[in-house]
Amino acid sequence: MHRYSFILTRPLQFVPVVFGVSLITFILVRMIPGDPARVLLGARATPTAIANIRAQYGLDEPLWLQYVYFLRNLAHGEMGTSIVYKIDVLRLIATRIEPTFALVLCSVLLSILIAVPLAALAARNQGRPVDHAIRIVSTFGIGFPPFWLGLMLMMLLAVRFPLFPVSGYGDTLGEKLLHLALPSLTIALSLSTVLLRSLRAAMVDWLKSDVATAARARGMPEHIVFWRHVLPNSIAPSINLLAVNIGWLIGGTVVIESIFAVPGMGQLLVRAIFSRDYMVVQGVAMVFACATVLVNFLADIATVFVDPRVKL
Amino acid sequence: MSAPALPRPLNPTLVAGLAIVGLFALAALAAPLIAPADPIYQDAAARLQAPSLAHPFGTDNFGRDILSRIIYGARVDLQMAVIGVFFPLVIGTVIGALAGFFGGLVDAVLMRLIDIILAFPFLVLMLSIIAILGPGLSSFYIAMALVGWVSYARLIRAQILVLKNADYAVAAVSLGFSRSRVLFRHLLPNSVAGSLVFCMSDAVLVLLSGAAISYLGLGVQPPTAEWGIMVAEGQAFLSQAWWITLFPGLSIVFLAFGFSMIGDALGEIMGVHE
Amino acid sequence: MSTPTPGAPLLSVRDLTVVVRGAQGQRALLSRVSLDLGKGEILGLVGESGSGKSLFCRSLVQLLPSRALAVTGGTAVMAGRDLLSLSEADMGALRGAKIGMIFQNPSSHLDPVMRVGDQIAEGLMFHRKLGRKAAKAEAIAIMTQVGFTDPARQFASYPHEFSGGMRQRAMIAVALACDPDILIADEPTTALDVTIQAQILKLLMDLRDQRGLSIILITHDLGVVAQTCDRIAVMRQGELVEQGPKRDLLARPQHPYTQALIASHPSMDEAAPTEPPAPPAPPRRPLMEIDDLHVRYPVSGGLFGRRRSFSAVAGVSLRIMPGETVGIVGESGSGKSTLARAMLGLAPISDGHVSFDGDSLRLKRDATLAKMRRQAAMVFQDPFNSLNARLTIGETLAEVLRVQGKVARAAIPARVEELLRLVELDPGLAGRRPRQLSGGQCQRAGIARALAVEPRLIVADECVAALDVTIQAQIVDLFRRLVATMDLTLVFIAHDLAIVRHLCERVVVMHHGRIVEEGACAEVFEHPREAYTAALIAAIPDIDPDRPLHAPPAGALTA
Amino acid sequence: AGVLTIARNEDSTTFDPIKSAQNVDNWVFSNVFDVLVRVDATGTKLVPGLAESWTVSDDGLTYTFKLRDAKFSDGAPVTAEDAAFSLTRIRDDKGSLWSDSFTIIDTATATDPKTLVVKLKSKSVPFLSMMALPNASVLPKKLVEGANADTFAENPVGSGAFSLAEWRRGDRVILKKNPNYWDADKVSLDGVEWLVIPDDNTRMLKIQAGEVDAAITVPFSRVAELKTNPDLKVISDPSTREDHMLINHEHGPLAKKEVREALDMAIDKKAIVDAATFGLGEVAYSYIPKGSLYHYADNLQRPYDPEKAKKMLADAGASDLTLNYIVNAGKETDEQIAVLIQQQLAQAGVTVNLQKVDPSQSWDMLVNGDYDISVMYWTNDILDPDQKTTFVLGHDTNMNYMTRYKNDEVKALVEAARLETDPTKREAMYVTLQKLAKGDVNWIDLYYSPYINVTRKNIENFHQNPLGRFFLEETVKN
Ligand SMILES: Nc1ncnc2c1ncn2[C@@H]1O[C@H](COP(=O)(O)OP(=O)(O)OP(=O)(O)O)[C@@H](O)[C@H]1O
Ligand SMILES: Nc1ncnc2c1ncn2[C@@H]1O[C@H](COP(=O)(O)OP(=O)(O)OP(=O)(O)O)[C@@H](O)[C@H]1O
Ligand SMILES: [Mg+2]
Ligand SMILES: [Mg+2]
Repeated sequence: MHRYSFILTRPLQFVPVVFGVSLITFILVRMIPGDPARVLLGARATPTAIANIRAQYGLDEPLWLQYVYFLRNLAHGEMGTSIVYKIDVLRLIATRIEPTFALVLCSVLLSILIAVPLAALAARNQGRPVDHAIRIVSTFGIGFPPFWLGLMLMMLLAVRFPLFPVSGYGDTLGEKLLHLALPSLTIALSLSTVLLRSLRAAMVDWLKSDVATAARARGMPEHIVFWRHVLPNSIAPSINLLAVNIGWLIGGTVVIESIFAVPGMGQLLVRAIFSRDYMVVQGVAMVFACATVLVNFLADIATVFVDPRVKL
Repeated sequence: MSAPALPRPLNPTLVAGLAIVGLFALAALAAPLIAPADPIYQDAAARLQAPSLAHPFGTDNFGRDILSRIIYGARVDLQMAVIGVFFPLVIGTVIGALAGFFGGLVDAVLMRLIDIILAFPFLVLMLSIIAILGPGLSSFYIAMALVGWVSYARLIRAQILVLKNADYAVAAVSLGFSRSRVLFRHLLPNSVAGSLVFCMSDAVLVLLSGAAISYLGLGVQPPTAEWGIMVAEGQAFLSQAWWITLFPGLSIVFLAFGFSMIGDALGEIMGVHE
Repeated sequence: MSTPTPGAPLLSVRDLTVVVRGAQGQRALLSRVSLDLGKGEILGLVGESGSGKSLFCRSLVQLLPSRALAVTGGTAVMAGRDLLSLSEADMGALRGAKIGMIFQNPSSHLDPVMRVGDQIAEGLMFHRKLGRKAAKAEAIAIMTQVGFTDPARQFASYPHEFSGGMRQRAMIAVALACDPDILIADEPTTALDVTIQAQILKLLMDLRDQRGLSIILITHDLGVVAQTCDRIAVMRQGELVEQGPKRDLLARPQHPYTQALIASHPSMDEAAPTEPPAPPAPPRRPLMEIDDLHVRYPVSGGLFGRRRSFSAVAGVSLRIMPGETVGIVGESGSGKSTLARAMLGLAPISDGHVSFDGDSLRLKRDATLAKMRRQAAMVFQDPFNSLNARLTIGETLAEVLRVQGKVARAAIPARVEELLRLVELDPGLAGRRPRQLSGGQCQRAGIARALAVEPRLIVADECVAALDVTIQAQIVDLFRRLVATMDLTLVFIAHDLAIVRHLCERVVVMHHGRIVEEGACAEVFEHPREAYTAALIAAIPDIDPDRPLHAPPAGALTA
Repeated sequence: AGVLTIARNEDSTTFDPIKSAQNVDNWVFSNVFDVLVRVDATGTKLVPGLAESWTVSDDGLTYTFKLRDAKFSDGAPVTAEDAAFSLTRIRDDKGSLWSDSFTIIDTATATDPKTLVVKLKSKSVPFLSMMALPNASVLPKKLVEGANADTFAENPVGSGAFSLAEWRRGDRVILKKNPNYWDADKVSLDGVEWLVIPDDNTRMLKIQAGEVDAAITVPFSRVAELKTNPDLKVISDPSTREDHMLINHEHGPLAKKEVREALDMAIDKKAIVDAATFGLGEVAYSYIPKGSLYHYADNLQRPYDPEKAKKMLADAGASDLTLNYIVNAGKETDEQIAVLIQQQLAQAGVTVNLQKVDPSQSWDMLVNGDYDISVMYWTNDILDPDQKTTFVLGHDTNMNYMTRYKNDEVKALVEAARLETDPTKREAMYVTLQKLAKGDVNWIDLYYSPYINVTRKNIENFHQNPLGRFFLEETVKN
């Protein structure tokens, strides 16, 4: 059916996006003043040592030529070598990719678990104290700096009441989940408020809608009206919102990663930017870009399945 | 039958939101008058003092008065919220409107650009720009503007795409109105409601981005008092001196609360959720 | 099911009162409405827009549209129980099972993300405790009954895949699923063209005959009432002003409002304007010349986006002389509005030529458009959406005057007032925005805006549909006057053939994007050459109850 | 017995010793690899490492090392061949960050499996100290040679007390006891895990929660609080860290010695010690830190006197001095000090504009001379003062550590001190250097600070020498 034909054609749009991201990253990071060689050598750097390193990593070539090399490497499935870690960038990223994506995934699931029931509760009690309470709490949730929230959770749930480990990442699936609990909760507390507000607004509208009235008119009790008609209709707009937020999250977990010492890509990226490890910045940026594009693509697919009217 | 226009009762959410934001704005304006102390004066004798009559919100590790720093911080943070939203709003609106209205190649190019920026890790851009231009408010604004416009452009473009085929737009064309008149007088005013609501929550996001940047050490120049940096720096003293982080943290939360309420109210008034 | 004793009504409403609580206290929207509904009876509820017809029906099932509204008095007794005082749970058991409801606008009442069949089966599973399979079988049976041609397939369709007529039928199927005793049908045909309207009305009558269903039918079309109802109740400003058997009421209306209503109803039988057609003027250059016009819209293609297109207008040729009045009729979707827009350069022309006053839109596009914008104006079909919701009516008109520059700046306010008077609008409304006006008022504002251009040509698309018959008549008079005194050329598009017949000299009949018949009005309506035209004419419900309705075959629904 | 878990703020970057110049790496290298000559726990003496003994020829050009019987973790013996290879490699390898420092080596040859002879191109007294650099560790030639260097960095084999079991990048480095270590009997721990926990608060909470045995780089602000915790031990070890204020001698009035002197007097170092180190540091008065070799304890200390400073500035015609202060972003203490100095200098009438920049960029600005003042720190890599002295006073290519300080007498003395073999004479030369530098105000010494680490109560012998080496082979977990 051609409703789904975009599943085949849309991935072609990845190409210009990923290319664009690579070009912008390339230019941007090289515009940052500061020299990777000097960062590497630290206080004892001498001009000859610096020149030596620059030559070794091809940093003394003209910029355009460096980009050509980069593209050529990319065509061979390589992304160059990290100046700081001295290993292949792709291998380096491979070691850090899982924690970040596990973190994002857990956070998103947790947000949904928090947001949907609360939004439902608020919408179904619109204007009553429960609704006001949920809205006020959720508005507060948006305003807390995540690093503060994270630290509070850590002090409460890891030190005062040692339910979860303070930080880090585990070996086994169970351990990993246990370690991700607090960071995910921190992210979820702010992400869910965004979701909650949009869901609640949509639900309130749909509860008042003709569709709900029609369902009531055929005798459906309120819980059926809600779960079978209002909820599915309210979800569609939130999917897009969620996708955009996941996009932000993918590139923005660094603060949480560094607070909870999650060995993910966000931390790698920030260190790479600070130490001008160009190839790593480049590589991580492209992985993030691909992930974001993929998430949006999945969101599109989800929207098409949730809302039969949508064509892409 | 035409019902007489009822005088609309003032929206209580809007009033409350405006009151909160207004309060902070007032504090910012009157900072030199109401702040009990110099926000950057360090008093070695008064380090890490708990809230007291002399220092209602306590002092930090330099002996600076936190209440005064919060009051002066309101200047910076309100400015951040306003400017951090204003430029993205304006740029995004114009770009989104042009893309939606003219369609074709203009639209295709701008949409790809939007895709790229959306896929671009925000942090790379933010940190790079701050690194290129040096930490400080103007780098922050530039970074916010470079990224932030995308959301607005998408919102506006989607609206314009729908509205440009609306009957009243076609009607305007049929009456010989110029393109710019159709776009700016008829289409745009009808498309901005969603953006205006969004910009209220965006203001909060801007403040939080600022705080995150401070956490990474690239916040405003010291010794400027700014809430995000106060929270970030106060972290070190969390267990000894909770007041260093709590009060600026609450300030962000309350301002965010005010903005959200205005946003909610605007949404209700302008009928965004229909 | 026990048959009620003859004479005892199935539903008996007494003194129903509904109020709205606002900032300045209570205002009654329904005051002491009393009426009865017998078994197997069709009761027509008519009245002006906003008179409380929908509200009345919704109160019966306790589904008031807003929390600000409340029933403050009265009873509605059905099988010994007062519907108005039932608990939510008891009411829930009754809704759908005993009282079925068809809502005014089916598109918005069907759940867009749920399959149509499931929406029908939902009630069956809940009220009759049927299993999934049994409910599906039953739903398909009902769908067959309401005229779906391929119910097994259509069961799995989503509402948006249906045409307006099919959605209306789906709504009916939902309402009838649990075999209720009473069906409340709120304007079930307003949005539809006459042929589909006829099919649906026929269906309702058949159901009444088969099931002994009692129906409350709300409409503002007296023709519909005359054709279908047994009894008529007339509402005005929240009160029931008159009720009685159909024939009595139509023949001897008592209340002045009812009398006015019946008097303004345009009838196909009335002769065209009495004055003889003007002697043929010396041949002049046609004002508008359309030659083999095609308008195609892209439709999303197959798996790899192969472009396909749909011809909304497919090869139309038409000449319109200065001073002429041309009517365009045809079923919904036949391309009337598209033709109108293409004529004025507002829809993309895929093929063919449009010339205005001798200049081709294809060859000299900019110049012709510039001329056209100053000499031609359009009244849009949708009165509400064609006005900018953020501008007041006065601002809208003033802007046109300013841009067109035909009136001195200082004279603009006076001219705005004059325009409003011309379309029978109170100039005091100039400060109102569209949302604060009724549909009819918006429509008149749209006409005023077209007149502001002082055009030589007006293309009026469905410009009186939302108006009360009385005001309809006034607008038609206005057009007639303008044509006669100002040499205006008029292209008048309408569903309502009677009005076209009254107003136009020439009529063009469209079908599937083509002109199927064309000629002098009297000629075409008296002696339609095409079967299609004949069907259109036959489908018009007449106010005379003794002229039975001709419904086209149900197969047309699948189109 | 047991595995010691240590929380630190950064991950290792590599396990190829010649390719890193960072403390995070060195501190782990010295657990895994071994060097010919070690620095003892006090940081003032060289003691035998893989080399049991050594002799220096009279002309000071030939060093002969006698290697002990030691094995790599894979069981292969450590030979003089390996040592010679490692020294040549750090000098010649393209990826070596240390070639500059080792070009002094002319040849390194194994005359027999246990004897290494190193010939220098010219005389250099600090050379032996250089042998103690973890970067000059002895690596197994067979495994490193040729194209194997990259794979070696992934699976390093050394002769240290521990060997690498697993490296979960970004998370932890897992070391296990090396049974083949020559002194393995003394090693009590079964293994060591170096965990990465970048956030200071988290690291402290982690040890408070008992999830790690030790946490290093404790923020000074947390010491008082941690000390009250009965489960923890706060350990303070002397370090060679010295924080100082760089002055760009080429910028306007700063070229005048009087102006620099005035600045020195306008800064209240005690206040800085109190604010930045919570009293844990000590006011600095010489570029050679307290506790280091040849530190001059009686060096001049200019009193804090903002009034006098103001007057001196006026006399020097610099009464409305405005200085551009480069602050390293991201380091909280740096920002705090900056704000404090800004306020202190204001009292002497000096306007200070703070310019916060990303640390990687500040290097460039300092090198290019785009600054007036800036606060930096230095920790010694080697025990000998020559390295730092050369960088700071020896007029090397770094413009005397970006200060652009010029004094030919000092320069000559730096050269001479490097060649002086008599320790007493050498000490006298370094005392003179310290006096001269102080007199010229080449920069402003601010404070010395200790290494502060914290362990759980059950950990014993967890300490660092002033050069930063952890003696984990002595650490005990009860
Ligand atoms: N939610 C509401 N709040 C206040 N007044 C309302 C509300 N809904 C309807 N009304 C008012 O109730 C009156 C009756 O409305 P109702 O919908 O019953 O009219 P109607 O006869 O069905 O008209 P139409 O023919 O246009 O459908 C109108 O005057 C309308 O303005
Ligand atoms: N923008 C468009 N894109 C695709 N199809 C369109 C578009 N506009 C109109 N159509 C299709 O063209 C056909 C003719 O539409 P048009 O509006 O001209 O009908 P109409 O005769 O005015 O009908 P009605 O009486 O309902 O107003 C319809 O099938 C419609 O779906
Ligand atoms: Mg109605
Ligand atoms: Mg139409």
